[in-house]
Amino acid sequence: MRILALILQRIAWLVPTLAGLVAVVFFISRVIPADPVSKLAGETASRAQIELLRQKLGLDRPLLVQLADYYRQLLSGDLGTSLFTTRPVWDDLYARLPATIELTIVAMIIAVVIGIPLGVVSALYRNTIIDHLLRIITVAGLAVASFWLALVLQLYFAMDLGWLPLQARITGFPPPSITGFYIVDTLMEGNFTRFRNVVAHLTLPAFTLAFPALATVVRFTRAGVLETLQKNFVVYQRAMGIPSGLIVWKYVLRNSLISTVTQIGLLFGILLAGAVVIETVFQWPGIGAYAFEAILQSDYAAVMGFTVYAGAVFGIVNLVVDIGHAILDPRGAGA
Amino acid sequence: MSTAIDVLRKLLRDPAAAVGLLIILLLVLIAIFAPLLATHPEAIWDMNPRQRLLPPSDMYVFGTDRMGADIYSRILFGARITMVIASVAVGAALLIGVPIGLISGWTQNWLGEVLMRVSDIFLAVPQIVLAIAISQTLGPSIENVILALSVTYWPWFTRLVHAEVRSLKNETFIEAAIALGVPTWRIILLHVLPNVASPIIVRTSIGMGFTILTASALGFLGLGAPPPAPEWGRMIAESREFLPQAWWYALAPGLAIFLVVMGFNLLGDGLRDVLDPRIRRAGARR
Amino acid sequence: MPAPDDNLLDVENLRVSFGTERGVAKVLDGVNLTIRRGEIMGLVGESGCGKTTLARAILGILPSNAQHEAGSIRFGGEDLLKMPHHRVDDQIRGRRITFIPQDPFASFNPLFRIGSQAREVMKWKSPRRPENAGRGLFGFFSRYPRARRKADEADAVEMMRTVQIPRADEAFDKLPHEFSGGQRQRLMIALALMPQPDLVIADEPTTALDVTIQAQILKLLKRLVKERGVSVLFTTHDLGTAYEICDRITVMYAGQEVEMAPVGDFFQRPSHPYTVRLLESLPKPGRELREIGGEIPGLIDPPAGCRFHPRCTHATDICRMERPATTSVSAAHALRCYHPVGATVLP
Amino acid sequence: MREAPILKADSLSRYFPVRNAFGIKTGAVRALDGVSFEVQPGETLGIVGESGCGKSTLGKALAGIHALSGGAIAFEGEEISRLSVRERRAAAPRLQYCHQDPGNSLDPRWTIRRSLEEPLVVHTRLKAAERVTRIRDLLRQVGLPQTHLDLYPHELSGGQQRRVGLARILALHPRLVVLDEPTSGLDMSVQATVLKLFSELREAFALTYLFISHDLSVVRMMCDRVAVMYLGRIVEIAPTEDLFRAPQHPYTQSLLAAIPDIGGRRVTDTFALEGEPPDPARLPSGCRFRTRCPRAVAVCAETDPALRPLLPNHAAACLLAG
Repeated sequence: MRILALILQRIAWLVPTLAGLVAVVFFISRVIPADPVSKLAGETASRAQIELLRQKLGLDRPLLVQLADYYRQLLSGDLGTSLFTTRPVWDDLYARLPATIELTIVAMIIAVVIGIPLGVVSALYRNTIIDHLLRIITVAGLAVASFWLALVLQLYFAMDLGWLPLQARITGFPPPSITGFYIVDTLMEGNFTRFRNVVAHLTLPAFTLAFPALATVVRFTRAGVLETLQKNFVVYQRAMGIPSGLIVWKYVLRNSLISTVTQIGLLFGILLAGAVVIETVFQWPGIGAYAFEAILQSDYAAVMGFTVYAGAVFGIVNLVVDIGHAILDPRGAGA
Repeated sequence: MSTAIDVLRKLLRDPAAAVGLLIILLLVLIAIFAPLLATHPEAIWDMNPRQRLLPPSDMYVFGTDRMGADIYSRILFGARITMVIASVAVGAALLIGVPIGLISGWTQNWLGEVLMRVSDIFLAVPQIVLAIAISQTLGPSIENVILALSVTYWPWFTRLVHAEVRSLKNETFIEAAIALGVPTWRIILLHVLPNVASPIIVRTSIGMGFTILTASALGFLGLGAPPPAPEWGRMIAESREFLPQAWWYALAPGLAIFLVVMGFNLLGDGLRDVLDPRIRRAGARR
Repeated sequence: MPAPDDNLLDVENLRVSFGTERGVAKVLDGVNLTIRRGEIMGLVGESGCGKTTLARAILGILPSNAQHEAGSIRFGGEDLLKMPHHRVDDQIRGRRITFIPQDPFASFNPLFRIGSQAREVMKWKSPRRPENAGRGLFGFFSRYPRARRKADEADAVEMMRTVQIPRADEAFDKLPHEFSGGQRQRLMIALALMPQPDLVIADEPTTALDVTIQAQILKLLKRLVKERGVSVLFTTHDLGTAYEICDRITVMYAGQEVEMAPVGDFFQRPSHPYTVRLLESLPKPGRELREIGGEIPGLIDPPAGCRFHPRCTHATDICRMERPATTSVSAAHALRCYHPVGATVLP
Repeated sequence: MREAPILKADSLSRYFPVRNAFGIKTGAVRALDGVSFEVQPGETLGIVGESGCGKSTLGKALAGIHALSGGAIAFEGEEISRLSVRERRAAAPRLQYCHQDPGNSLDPRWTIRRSLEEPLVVHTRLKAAERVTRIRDLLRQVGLPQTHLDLYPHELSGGQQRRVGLARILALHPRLVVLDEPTSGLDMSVQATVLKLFSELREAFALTYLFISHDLSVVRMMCDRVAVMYLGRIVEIAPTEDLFRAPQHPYTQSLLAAIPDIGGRRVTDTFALEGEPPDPARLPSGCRFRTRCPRAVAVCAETDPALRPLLPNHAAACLLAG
């Protein structure tokens, strides 16, 4: 009941937020540039060609009408046609979605599975060597440019040592498309050679992508655990002689995770942002690389489609986070 | 009350924060005196095909790039671009974000609600996605990068200030000022603003680092300053086709970004420890 | 092994200090305290007097910046400070010495149901638990045999009925915030009594409650511990509460115990100047309020000798140099003062 | 002959809506529900009750920190509850509100001098030199040395901060001061000091106090009249001596019976009140106290008793009293 109300509330906010997002990008792109059409048409286009294109794109009409048109288009599930691939943007995004999701989820798992225990350890051993070491690592994780880290790792592990493949998702033919996630598909197919190949290809991009998120998880978990350790219920359980390992890893951790979980939305933002550049570096055929291509080609519809799509994904992730939060914290939002 | 000197003294006691401060000071000095410090100041714009892709040497400390320019000198000049982009973008974000946050945090009516919803729209996608969309439609230039970054960063300040003001409003001393009949503008400007200054300062420092990272990513994607400009992100992008042979090409700009961002993050962390009002207020009560 | 005398707990010359940013705070300065079997000992003092630190020292849960400098805490004849940690963890804390916290609102973990928090206590501390049961890795993977769990749970429900929790059998499935403050403190009392301890340490258990609820809780606690013959160390800053529930009272000031007397004697013949002034500062109709004057000293650089001397009208040079030894006003009434008020001191 | 009251509260109420998970209003918590009383110039009126009874909401509503849902407040004959924020400010100098710990009412980033000057800058046309003279006088009256003027709050002890906070409230020479739980959380010896200071200031500044507290022994010591609140209502109001000698409402009787009486019979032996206050969002029908009342009869569930005079100056809201 409470969770249902929460979902409805979030969805009710998601729609106007997305509409606002579209409007923002729309106006910035149509109002600020001197003449988007001549840019689109290219430098060699004649005046008549430009006018023709303008009419064809409907750009000669009032801005609000254009915006309303765009909304109508979006509502019917049409993100426009990519100028570059000449296919509907939606189809392009849909085809590339599994690659990005696979990469992002693996990165997220790495960040959470390694980050949370490290954060707890860092808090428990506050101001010791371990804590200082982890602090250096997390500060570095948040300071390093992910595309540069990607290049350095490629240079060392792929080019120099030759341990891992340089780029792409797989060598040779992809597995039969069942879910679109290669890890799952190769396992379902039972082809372990191909599975190992897929995992090897995933390793570098996933770790690169996970690194800043990992740093964030460690920091939030550390802060959360430190705060929870001060709480009276910890004093109480200690006073009642409950084993301290249990107090920390069962009771304290759950309380600190509540604040960490609310940050997972933020993490996802970090990952999605990272995906744009990291997919480019690793030639990963996901939507991040697609967005980059679109930028290079001045593919307006594709960039716009990617933005709307990113907003929607981000909104859904935050919805999932809220539900997770509601499950972890049974008291409800008001308490 | 901690004066600026007091804060500085406490910062220097924390080795990590001191390192951060030192890095930032160096960066500022480098940005100002780039022409004097560069070994080949003239060579950053010109093409010298004969000196293309030379490894580091006494002459070219960090090697040369595909145009034959001295990477070391380009890094120094790149510091200028980085500093200008980050400080103007964050400064503009401050000017937009803080007043909106103050108003929306204080007034709990429809105006505050609308302002928060607008800032939510900007937070609905990761900053870089929106910045990509904006700078792509505007075309690559330093001005457009600054515009894209400030337009996408101000909501972070708004959200921070909004939350701080909301909690400050429940503080006894603010309630007391209301009960005392102090005019609202006086309360906001003289009581609220100084008391939210600390988190704003911390956020500014961390925001500088974050903005530099985003700006360099835009540069890497080809959306930053146009080609001859020695923008660090773009330098890394250029290096890709010459890897692994010209390994030095990407090394220096990457390290430069890393050091500068780390400087701001360390300083921000240190400032948080020194300025955090919660710690201070708890201390004041004893 | 049983104690030779009827003292269950014997704290002797306990010195504890805390390392802080500004220096070392001498929080307990040679404190003595005895608790007999079956009695309620009140530990009275103002904030910062060290009563909570003393309570936590007995429980062995001082914060990491605390340092034991001297003294002993003998419980049932054995010094807890010298006992191996695992034995204190397993057999003493939460088992023979249990705890009722000050703030029932914050002392339950808000995310876990009452049942799982109660089960945790019983799994480790119920009297049915064999002494040599292991604790597994970090306390995880430790067996809780089904038969024992069922029996423990039945006991727990029974105990919740005893403390008058409405619909006790449903309480297990509820979250802490579904109970009022008074009910939560009843639950805390139930949890503290379930392991069948010898000593309960109640740290200001009624301070956070309203007067009518406080009266109910004090009544309940007193009845239950007297029925079961459990000893209680009851810390409070409120003399009225101490009068209600305690058999004997020890007064602390700035980390030193200053006077100890049976409750009747304590209120009729207070002898330490601090105790006297404290009683005079209680609002009472028809009497002018008398302040003590001055402020409680800091513990980083406390006054030498008797720490009350800067505020004491009777203070002389000796008070400023050396802390008085324990003397007796009567057989049961002990005092640490060179200049007791209105009483002749027995040697 | 009674003077005109300095403060007249007429059926004050403040409701908080209760919403379900979908944000739909399902009821209301009546934090204040038709509270009326008068305060005579120069007297101290005590408001007592347990947590959740609405006494704090009442104090903040009088101070203009919280808005009212209904009712009227007349201060010195002037209606102030419906004034705009700006107009309300004109009354502020004469009606002041004192937080639980007035020391916390100081901006941590302002010097004592600046904090004390603020009310004078806002409400008076005094020149800088005159303001300084006034501030120095104030400091003397609350017993603090002049050297403290340029310190920050955290450089003072808790007791000194409290005195500065009081000086700030008194800077405008108010006529009525609302004291909200001024002794809550204090140690006994500190409490004695604080109460003494309040008494001295009352004489020195000819103040009228509205003294909100949960501590009946303190109220007995400080107040001329006492109003007892339960779940948003005043259930009994009477001169202090009458109330403590012959309480009429069963709730007041229980409240008095719960106070430990050192040297007397032990409350743990005598106390009879069972149960806890009901959920304020789901009040019982009729009398709000009937679910706990030892004397409740059938009619108590039907009729909601109004506050009615039983003796001269003594009123209680109980059908069975008198």
